[in-house]
Amino acid sequence: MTARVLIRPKEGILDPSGQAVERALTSLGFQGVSEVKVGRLVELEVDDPARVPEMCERLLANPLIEDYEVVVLEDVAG
Amino acid sequence: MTARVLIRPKEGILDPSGQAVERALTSLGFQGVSEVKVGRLVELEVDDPARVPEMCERLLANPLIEDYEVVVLEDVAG
Amino acid sequence: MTFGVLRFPGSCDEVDALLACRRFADAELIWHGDRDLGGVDAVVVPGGFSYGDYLRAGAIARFSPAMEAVADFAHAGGPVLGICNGFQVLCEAGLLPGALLPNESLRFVCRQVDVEVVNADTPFTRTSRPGDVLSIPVKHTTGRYYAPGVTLEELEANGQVLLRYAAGQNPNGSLRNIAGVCNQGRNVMGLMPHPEHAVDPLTGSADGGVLFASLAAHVEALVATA
Amino acid sequence: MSTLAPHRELGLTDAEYDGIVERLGREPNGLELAVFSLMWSEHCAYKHSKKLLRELPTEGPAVVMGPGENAGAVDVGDGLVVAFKVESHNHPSAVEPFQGAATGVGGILRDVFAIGARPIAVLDSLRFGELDSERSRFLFDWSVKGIGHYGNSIGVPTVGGEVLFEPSYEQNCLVNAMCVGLARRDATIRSAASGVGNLLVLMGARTGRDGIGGASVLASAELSAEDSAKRPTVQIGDPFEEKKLLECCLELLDRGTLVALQDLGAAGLSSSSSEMASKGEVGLDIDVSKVPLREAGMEPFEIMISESQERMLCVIEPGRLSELLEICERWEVRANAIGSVTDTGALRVFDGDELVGDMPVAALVDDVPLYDLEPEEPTGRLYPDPPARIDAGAPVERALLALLGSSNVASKRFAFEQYDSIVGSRTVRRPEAADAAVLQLAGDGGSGAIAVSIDGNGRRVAADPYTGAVEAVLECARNLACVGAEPLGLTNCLNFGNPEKPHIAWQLTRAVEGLRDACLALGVPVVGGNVSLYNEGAEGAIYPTPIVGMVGSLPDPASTPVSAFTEPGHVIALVGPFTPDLAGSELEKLRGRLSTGLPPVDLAVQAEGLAALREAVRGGGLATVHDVSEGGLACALAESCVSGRVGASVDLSPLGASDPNVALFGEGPGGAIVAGPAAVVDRLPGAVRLGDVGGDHLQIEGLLDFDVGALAERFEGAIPAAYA
Ligand SMILES: Nc1ncnc2c1ncn2[C@@H]1O[C@H](COP(=O)(O)OP(=O)(O)O)[C@@H](O)[C@H]1O
Ligand SMILES: [Mg+2]
Repeated sequence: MTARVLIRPKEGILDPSGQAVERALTSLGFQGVSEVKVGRLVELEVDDPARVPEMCERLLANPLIEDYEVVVLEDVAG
Repeated sequence: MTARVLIRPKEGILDPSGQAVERALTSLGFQGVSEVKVGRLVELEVDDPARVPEMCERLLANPLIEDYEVVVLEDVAG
Repeated sequence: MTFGVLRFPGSCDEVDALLACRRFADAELIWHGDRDLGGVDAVVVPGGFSYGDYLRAGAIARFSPAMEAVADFAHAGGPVLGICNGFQVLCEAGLLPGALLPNESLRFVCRQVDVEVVNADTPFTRTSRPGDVLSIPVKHTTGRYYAPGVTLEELEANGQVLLRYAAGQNPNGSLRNIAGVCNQGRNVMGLMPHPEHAVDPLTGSADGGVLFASLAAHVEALVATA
Repeated sequence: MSTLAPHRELGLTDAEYDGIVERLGREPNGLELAVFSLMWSEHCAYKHSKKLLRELPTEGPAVVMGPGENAGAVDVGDGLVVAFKVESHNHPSAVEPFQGAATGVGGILRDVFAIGARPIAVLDSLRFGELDSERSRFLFDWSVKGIGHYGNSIGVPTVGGEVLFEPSYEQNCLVNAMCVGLARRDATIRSAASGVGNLLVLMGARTGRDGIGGASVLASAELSAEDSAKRPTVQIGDPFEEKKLLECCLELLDRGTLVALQDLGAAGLSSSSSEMASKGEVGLDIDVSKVPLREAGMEPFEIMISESQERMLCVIEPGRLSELLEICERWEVRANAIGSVTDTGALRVFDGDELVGDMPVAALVDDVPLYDLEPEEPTGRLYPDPPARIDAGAPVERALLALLGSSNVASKRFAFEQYDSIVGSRTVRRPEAADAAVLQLAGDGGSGAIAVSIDGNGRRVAADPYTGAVEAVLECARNLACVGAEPLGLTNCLNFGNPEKPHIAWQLTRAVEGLRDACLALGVPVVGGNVSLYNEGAEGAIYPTPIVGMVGSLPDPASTPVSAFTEPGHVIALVGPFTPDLAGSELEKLRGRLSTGLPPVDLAVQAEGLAALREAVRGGGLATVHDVSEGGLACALAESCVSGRVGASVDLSPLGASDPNVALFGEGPGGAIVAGPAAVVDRLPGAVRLGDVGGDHLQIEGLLDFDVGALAERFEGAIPAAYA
């Protein structure tokens, strides 16, 4: 099965990438853009999706600075 | 509205991060993990979600080496 | 007194660290796959890009067999110094508080900076005095020190902030200009500047020698009182 | 591949195709055609430049390896050799600057460790359009990030380089990278395959469809609107993989496990294997089914020409395979025996048991069609004048500020701070500290140090290809002399337009003559180099841009002067045969003109001047030495003030120039400013005393008076401002 992990910077921690993207979008002329956040995406095939949260805790995310969200996709065959 | 952009290395393009994570997960004892891909996640508030693909083409993704997917979330209030 | 310098796949500054240590004591390299630290008296976790720094700086190296041994060594009170990538590894391993985030500039920065000794009463700084200014280079992309507000207060209160960037010289946006911290037990320290690249005036400065000299003095003193 | 004349699609002419048929004695199959098209491309075969390059002097007492090996090497004494080479990655960088520049660095590093040398320094030479162009800002920014990414991650310091901005590079930027390595003389290895029955082992990354067609399509054709169609061929660099590969190869060499070693570059397995076979005058059998793949369903021809990065090929005796595999495993490096050395003189490609290609090695490598250039001196102007930025009548104060703030003269700190310049503990002079980077060898068992520099000024070569090329060599040698180093060898990269055009052929021919004459005059051998042709965009060819890299040695790194003025009271003087002129200068460019022709250079006088400067530096006691280059004497003085954050008072009247603009901003080879105690400076033969260091202003008697802080703001702020 395919698991998708969305990892984003924790609320309240300075996210210079997000800010830079927001500035760049605005200066490219895109109006009405705000709250840009840049994070990481990890996608993987796993036999046992129940173990993905543990993978996140141990390796994929650093809980001090990042939040994560696991989405299990039914064999989307990425 | 909140737009979520998932950016991943194009099929066939070398993904060194994905390889490194795959090896690390395996050596941590997680069995049955494969096809790990590491990409980027961009989330933003936009007035006009129809313009997000254009933002991807011009800035958020590098169309030479990355594919992107846009998901519009109805005011999930990130 | 013998320093052990870890070597991960992707380490870059391990030989520099080894040579810097050897100016003050014996030193040897420790292979990442070895669980046995070979009886060294102090461990240096060096700079570089362990495992390519893919995913997150230091995230993968912390799981190596040698790092498990280093954690045991640290828990038993052994002195451990993490430099740059080594600092990141020690934070990821939970041996030091906080985390290193991408520089505010989002760029790699290689620059000689002044850092001020905040606490000279530790195994890493004992040959310096509070307020001493050391000229040491930084070179990193992920060096912005972060810890939650309460943690920062605790660090300050406990004297765990050992080094601060001099006014106007913070190269990465670290909170409270923090350049180096230690754990509560004061036997584990991490810093972003590279003291191993500041041990010879010919290559820029010898101010970084303070850290190695302090560690050597610390271990000698332990041996003397043992 | 289309069925209509596929050889043409692959860039081969009809006559070349007939040549292949003749050499094979039959029609080539698809795989063979693909391999030939790459091996006979400009990039691999140097078909338009090989004859010309034979003119360059390649011999000298210090030469250990000359052109032909993966990198050149010179003896630096104490049983040590220094290997070095420069290479271009222009077209990949124009398409994808981050990966293009990164893989450029990765490629040149492999060339150096392929001969058994540990890379100890990288330098880069970059050319872009003007920084007011968004595209150029993007290309510069991401090329620098890419170079830093690779060099920093692999732990090789980037110690120097140069970057210039001219409209002619707007479409076709230049990204040249140079690597310098160090080896024990007895530990170097060559790439000649030998020993029938020995095994061919592929090490490193798995093979994907990276850069397929890259060598023939990306590197040897003009960039055009169809570039987007070539996009999927972008190669991705993985410095972590290369770091492991590097350490692994050096350990294998240290243990004497290998017979021969070769990197995989352009045209991948095809060129590396056939070149190894050609050098050893043997044949090779390769089984593509043994090559580990990253992607399913790759065709044999794709495996043969893939340009996947971070791979090396070696030859070993069969009995040592297990030893090799063990060492590779320890470094987590993949290794697979994929073939063997034969006495057939042919490169035979198998897919399992099936023979899918059989080509004489000589036809692939040695017996390649070479073309004579048809040079013709142009009658008209080739390049438009650059846009004017200041009036010809502008006061000298304005001119100085404009020059210091112009992207060519302004500080490149923005770039070099993104590079680790100190890892390895050899760097005694970092970027901007001196005119050349200085690397000590004490920790490697050597005495003294080496100095390295990379230089070239395409605009001056455009004005006068012969003299411009001479000046590139002189500039590089002068940068070495400023730190007291004597050149041991030279590498170069010839970045030019389409050589089939007569005026480009003329530029190339004249430039090579200039390089040759300058090398002969200085007694510096050319030990390697690279040629990048067809650098053209919709607006025409780039400025002809020969880039020169040099390695020199010096006895005592501790006494190396710096570019900065260091101490109030030091006396300032100008040394060397320097005749300033505005032709081809930065001031002329800002005024919106490009001259035709440069003042002639007396090479014998220049060679003497360089030797004298070197001896003066080696004599000791000089605190400051800085060469006069872009922006002339006034800019050189301003740079030394800004670097040292100290002023200077000088009087240029002893130089006797009648036009103050020429005295202040005129350019030309041969000049350097020096500063130190009066007793030291006054002793220098031919030194013209100009004034002293002190105060916080740069005062040029009767002409200029500026606060050093204001100069610093211009000099240091200009490039960051383009990104604000
Ligand atoms: N692209 C670059 N990469 C690294 N260092 C650079 C780069 N461009 C300039 N530098 C450094 O900046 C300093 C000044 O550069 P430049 O003005 O081009 O020197 P020069 O006039 O002697 O050729 C040198 O130390 C050079 O190595
Ligand atoms: Mg110069």
